[in-house]
Amino acid sequence: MTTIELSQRTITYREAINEALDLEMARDDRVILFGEDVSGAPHSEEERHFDAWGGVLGVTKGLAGKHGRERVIDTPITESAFIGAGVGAAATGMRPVVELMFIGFMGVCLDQIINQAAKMRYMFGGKAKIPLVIRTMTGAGFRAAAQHSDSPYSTFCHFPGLKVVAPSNPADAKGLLAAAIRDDDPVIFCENKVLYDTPGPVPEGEYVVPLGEASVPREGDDVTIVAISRMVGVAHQAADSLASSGVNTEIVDLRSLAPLDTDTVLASIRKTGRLVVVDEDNPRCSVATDIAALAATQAMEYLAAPVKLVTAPHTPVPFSPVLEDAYVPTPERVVEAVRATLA
Amino acid sequence: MTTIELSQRTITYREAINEALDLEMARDDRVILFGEDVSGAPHSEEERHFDAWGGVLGVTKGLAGKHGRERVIDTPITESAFIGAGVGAAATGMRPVVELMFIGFMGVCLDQIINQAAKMRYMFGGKAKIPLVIRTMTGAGFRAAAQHSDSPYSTFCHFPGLKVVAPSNPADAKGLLAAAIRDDDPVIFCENKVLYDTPGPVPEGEYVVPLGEASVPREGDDVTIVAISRMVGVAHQAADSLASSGVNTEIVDLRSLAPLDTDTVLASIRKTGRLVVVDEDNPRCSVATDIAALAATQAMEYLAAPVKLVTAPHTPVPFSPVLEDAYVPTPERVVEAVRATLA
Amino acid sequence: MDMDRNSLVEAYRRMRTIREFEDRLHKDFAGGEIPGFVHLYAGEEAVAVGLCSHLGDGDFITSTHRGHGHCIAKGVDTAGMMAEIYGKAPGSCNGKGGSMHIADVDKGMLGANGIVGGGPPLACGAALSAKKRGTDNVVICFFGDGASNQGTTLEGMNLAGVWKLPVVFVCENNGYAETTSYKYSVSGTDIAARARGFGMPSVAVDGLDFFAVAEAAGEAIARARRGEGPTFIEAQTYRYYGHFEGDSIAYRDREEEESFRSRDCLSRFRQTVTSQGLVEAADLDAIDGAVAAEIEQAVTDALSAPDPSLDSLTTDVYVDFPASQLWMFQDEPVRV
Amino acid sequence: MDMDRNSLVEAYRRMRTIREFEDRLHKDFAGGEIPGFVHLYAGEEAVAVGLCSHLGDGDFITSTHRGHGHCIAKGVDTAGMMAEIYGKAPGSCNGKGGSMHIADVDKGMLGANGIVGGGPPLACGAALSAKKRGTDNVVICFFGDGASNQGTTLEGMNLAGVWKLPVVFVCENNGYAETTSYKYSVSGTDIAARARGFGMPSVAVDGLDFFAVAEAAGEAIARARRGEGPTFIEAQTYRYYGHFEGDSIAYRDREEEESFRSRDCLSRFRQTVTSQGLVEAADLDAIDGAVAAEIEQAVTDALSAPDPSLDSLTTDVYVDFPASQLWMFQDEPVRV
Ligand SMILES: Cc1ncc(C[n+]2csc(CCOP(=O)(O)OP(=O)(O)O)c2C)c(N)n1
Ligand SMILES: Cc1ncc(C[n+]2csc(CCOP(=O)(O)OP(=O)(O)O)c2C)c(N)n1
Ligand SMILES: [Mg+2]
Ligand SMILES: [Mg+2]
Repeated sequence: MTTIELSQRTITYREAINEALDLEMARDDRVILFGEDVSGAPHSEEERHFDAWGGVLGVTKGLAGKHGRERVIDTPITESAFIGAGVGAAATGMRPVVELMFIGFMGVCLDQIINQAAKMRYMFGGKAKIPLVIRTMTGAGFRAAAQHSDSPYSTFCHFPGLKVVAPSNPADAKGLLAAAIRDDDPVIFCENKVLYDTPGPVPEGEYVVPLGEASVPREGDDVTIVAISRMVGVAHQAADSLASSGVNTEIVDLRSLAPLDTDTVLASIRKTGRLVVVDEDNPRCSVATDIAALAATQAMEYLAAPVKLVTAPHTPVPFSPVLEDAYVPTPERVVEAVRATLA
Repeated sequence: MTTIELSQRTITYREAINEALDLEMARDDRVILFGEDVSGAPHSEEERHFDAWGGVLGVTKGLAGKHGRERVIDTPITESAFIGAGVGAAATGMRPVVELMFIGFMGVCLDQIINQAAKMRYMFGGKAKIPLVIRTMTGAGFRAAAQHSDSPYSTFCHFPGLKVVAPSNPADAKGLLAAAIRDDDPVIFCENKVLYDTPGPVPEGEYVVPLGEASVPREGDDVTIVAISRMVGVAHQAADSLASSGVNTEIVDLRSLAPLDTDTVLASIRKTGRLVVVDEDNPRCSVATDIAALAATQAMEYLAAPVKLVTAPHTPVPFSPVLEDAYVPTPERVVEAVRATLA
Repeated sequence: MDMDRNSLVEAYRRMRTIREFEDRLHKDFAGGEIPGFVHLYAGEEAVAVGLCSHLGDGDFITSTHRGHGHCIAKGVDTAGMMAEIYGKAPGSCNGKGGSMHIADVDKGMLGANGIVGGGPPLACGAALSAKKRGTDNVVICFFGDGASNQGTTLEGMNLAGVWKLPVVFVCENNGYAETTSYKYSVSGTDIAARARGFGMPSVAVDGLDFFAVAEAAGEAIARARRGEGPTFIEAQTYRYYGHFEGDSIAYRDREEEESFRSRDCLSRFRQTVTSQGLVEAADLDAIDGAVAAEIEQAVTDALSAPDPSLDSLTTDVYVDFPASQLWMFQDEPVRV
Repeated sequence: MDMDRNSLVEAYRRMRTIREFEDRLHKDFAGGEIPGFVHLYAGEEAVAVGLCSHLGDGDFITSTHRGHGHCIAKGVDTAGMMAEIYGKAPGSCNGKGGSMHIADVDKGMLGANGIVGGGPPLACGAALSAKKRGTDNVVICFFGDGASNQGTTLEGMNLAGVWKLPVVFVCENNGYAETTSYKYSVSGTDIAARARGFGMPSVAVDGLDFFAVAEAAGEAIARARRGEGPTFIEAQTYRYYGHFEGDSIAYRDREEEESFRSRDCLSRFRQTVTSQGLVEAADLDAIDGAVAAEIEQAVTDALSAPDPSLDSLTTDVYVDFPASQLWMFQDEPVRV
């Protein structure tokens, strides 16, 4: 019989994010939150309309009730203006958490992220800091088609000045979001929408997972699988099935995509000599090719087999469920890739 | 005594681009050109104001005179609207060539490129085509600071549906631009502004360099340098200096960044067993890491030494000339990297 | 209104088709049959049809995430649409686009669009194309009250003005963007006035009144065809269902919905044409029956239609691209 | 105008400093001394100073590529600015930003900006911050006639209206965006009217008349400080030099320039204050001399200042980041 410890109570990924926001807002009144419908019904003073949505998938629900509409602020559909407002507020003493509903909407506001938030500190000779968090949703599998399902976090990783994180489970979601909010640099916080309902043990109270540190949720010495966000779960499924045929898989969950925990990745590659990278983002100029490049430049002599990538194809995300399921990397594809490195 | 053949007359990179536009406009009246000040003084009917600029660095100068303001059209500063107009016009029977002045401005219009131009064909089940060319300037070295000097073509390579080219010399500039205009897919055409005054032999009349084919401007069997755009020149300088100590360098000029000519790259790696990639873009999630990933996944067994990358640092482009010169990869850094692969 | 009987019948048929299509989706979504985000147009039919009844296949429209009504109004085949919404091979986009991306370029329908404000720049381009190709075709650019705040929309209005493009901007002010009233999101709250700041004629009409919409549309379209540039129409309307299916609609009141439903565009149209003796009620009833059968058939066919082949995952990305690079850096998965 | 003598003297000193600074850059650029793109503000001084004379260090401004005038008006040190333009270590941004990115956050100057339309969203943010921090500080958002067409600018106006932010939007209509007259680029040609479409008070003033600008500014800023939201000011002005240094200015006529120069803001200011006996001509002359000496010194110092150290290439990217990843995938170059 198992007893659930209080410190290990189980909540969902969605709840973990909500909790981190709640705690950080309570801790620091410079933290404010804004985005489209993050509370809901901003036009109405009626109680029955209050907090009508809490974001399109309910992640920020309840925060306006706890912290007031003065700190949980709905916006018009005007991403350039309000994400830029996040930058301007961050540069002048606030610590805003703004929501870019889906990461695929980056194109309507990218300038404020890559040319303002990311470059200001450098262009100003270090005389500015931008403690801004941009929360956004990634991930295919929601039947939401090409513009609402892709995961181009690689674009953010490309631009110096940004940090990028992508938690794979509720505890990391809570801890990394707290770290992102406390960080003095702009952080893109990528929530995988397919994980929102996933439960997991999450420490209560303040909990911080440092940026830039990968985790190794499964140790093994035959092969290293480096995975991101929802693909960590896919890696576990693959590892389970490989275990039954005696293959010991080590899984590295990157967690932070920028900065990368190169030490953990390289140590694992040096240990296992075999590398498979699993990423649901498109393959060109991606975090997946970065990991392969890391191996090729810094661990080649340890590699016993060619590196294997398992990613989405170089296509937009299709709508049809059968196609979308074929788009996202599967445990079967990962198993095959691992087997190829062992051949 | 040398005679210059007519077919090999020498013109600059700028003139080569202008010539390609001129020829393609003459050839196909669906080709139209628009962007900010691509002709100049659009408010005036006075002859003395006509064609006042021809683009900020004079690349399109004269085209309005030849083809009329009906086809060379100035725009307000409104990149989302006019690049999106390029997409809409391309989807409905025209073949527009639009100018995004500097590639660093992608952030104010990216949605129309990545979510509309790039995805339309796929989302519509193949029932649309978008024969659009977006001309844009890349390249550091112009003392133009962080927002006007970076080269994030990798972002465009990342998104399925786009093609990306980056010519390194006048002949390729002419031939690739002609190919881009004739192509039925959206193409991002990256002009390196530091090369505009560079002269080179360019065939007269119609001249097409197919997309997706790298060139090998220098053959050698000791080491492969894969380079892009202005870095091809840097690679040549490095190769010259290496030659004096007996190292035979092969240079692969990618020319097309998407699609990549993987065959040519892999053949060269297999031949030399050593790979150095030179790219002035930032390193994370870049074409440079893609080439390293290509080697790690498909040519590892041929590599006699770890892959070496020589790129810009993970920083914005600094203004100060001394810093900017330290930012851009130099022949010295390339030589060092090559020597490391030979050590 | 100078519409003949045939046009009136056709307009009714299209409005009725939209209503039937959307009501059916509402029902079937609740039944768990339909994947993804589905945004219904029910309630707003008079806007799409009032505009599109003036158009031919050579004219274009751009649309939004709430695109079914625009598609039907522009003549896109409902069987293909239904199959698309179910993600099936015979869908308008072969199942690759889904509800948010239904398109039919040959019919002049440039796609529903998942990006708020995605359409106006495209509309400018199609209009530029119409002009450069020497036609008198026009483009209708549909967007919402929420979208009227998006930079791309505002830029599009300015560009259309500068280039004197044959575009009619139609803001479907259905009161809300998701949960947010335009009274909050639109600074100044007067959307039509905003367009005047871009130097174009601008008018607000009762979007529940087909005839009011069609009249404003007729003038704007004629102006565009004459080469006199863009016009803005704010059509005040309402969506009967939630923002998308599954929305609990906690941000507005039932009474508000009732007050709009009591002015339902279809009932009013029927009332007007029958009371004026323009069309017989029996003829409209016949249309109702035919449309119901058409949609029933579309659902039946969609349900039994085949899924897209797995090969189609990597087709239609480009016109021309090396197949091997669609699975770049990896082995193409083996399908079993 | 209710400005006291000290304020008038200070306003003159700042305008004069801008003029001297820009004229000097014009000369030295022609001499080939100055790297990069340099956009001069000469001619427009009354706008920046007319606005900023109402501000304290706790108030913010956002700027443009043509930012020198805004910087000086907001009190940024000219020696640091000059060194920055030369890319030297003691520059305001340690040589990393250059002319297009001069900033001084402590002085409330949020940076020149190389992106047309980059400033308005930032201005909304600084204003939100001022509000949330419980201050009565305001933000002045400067931008050009060309920028008035950019989506980000238009979005910023709407957001400021919705959130009732203490922002004053100042469109410096100097007639041109590069080669393009606002008569072409601004549909409807009335920029101030456009702002009214966002529900905010909007006024056009003679931007060559310091007193007209300062008066409109005073009202707008007071309104913002009272928490009544944004105001729009279109200041009609002119740039004396080309779009950037090196521009042959083939798109406008010498006579047009002369007609603006004949109404020069500095001469008019001098004329007004001396004729009304508010300040003595001799005092203004003394300022002219002092300013000339200050700029001369700034140039001398900039020329002899050290370059930034090569190590600074990779500092200031982040507050906190692993140093090794600033040369990711490669060896850090050996400097000799
Ligand atoms: C750029 C962008 N931002 C946000 C969204 C999310 N979103 C989808 S529809 C919608 C509301 C649109 O409101 P409106 O324009 O009034 O159209 P309606 O839904 O009322 O028809 C929002 C915010 C989006 N799809 N694209
Ligand atoms: C997004 C973007 N587009 C284009 C440019 C190139 N550009 C720099 S300044 C300028 C003209 C700006 O005109 P205006 O806003 O009137 O300001 P002015 O130069 O007259 O002060 C242009 C087109 C840019 N820097 N950023
Ligand atoms: Mg709406
Ligand atoms: Mg101007």
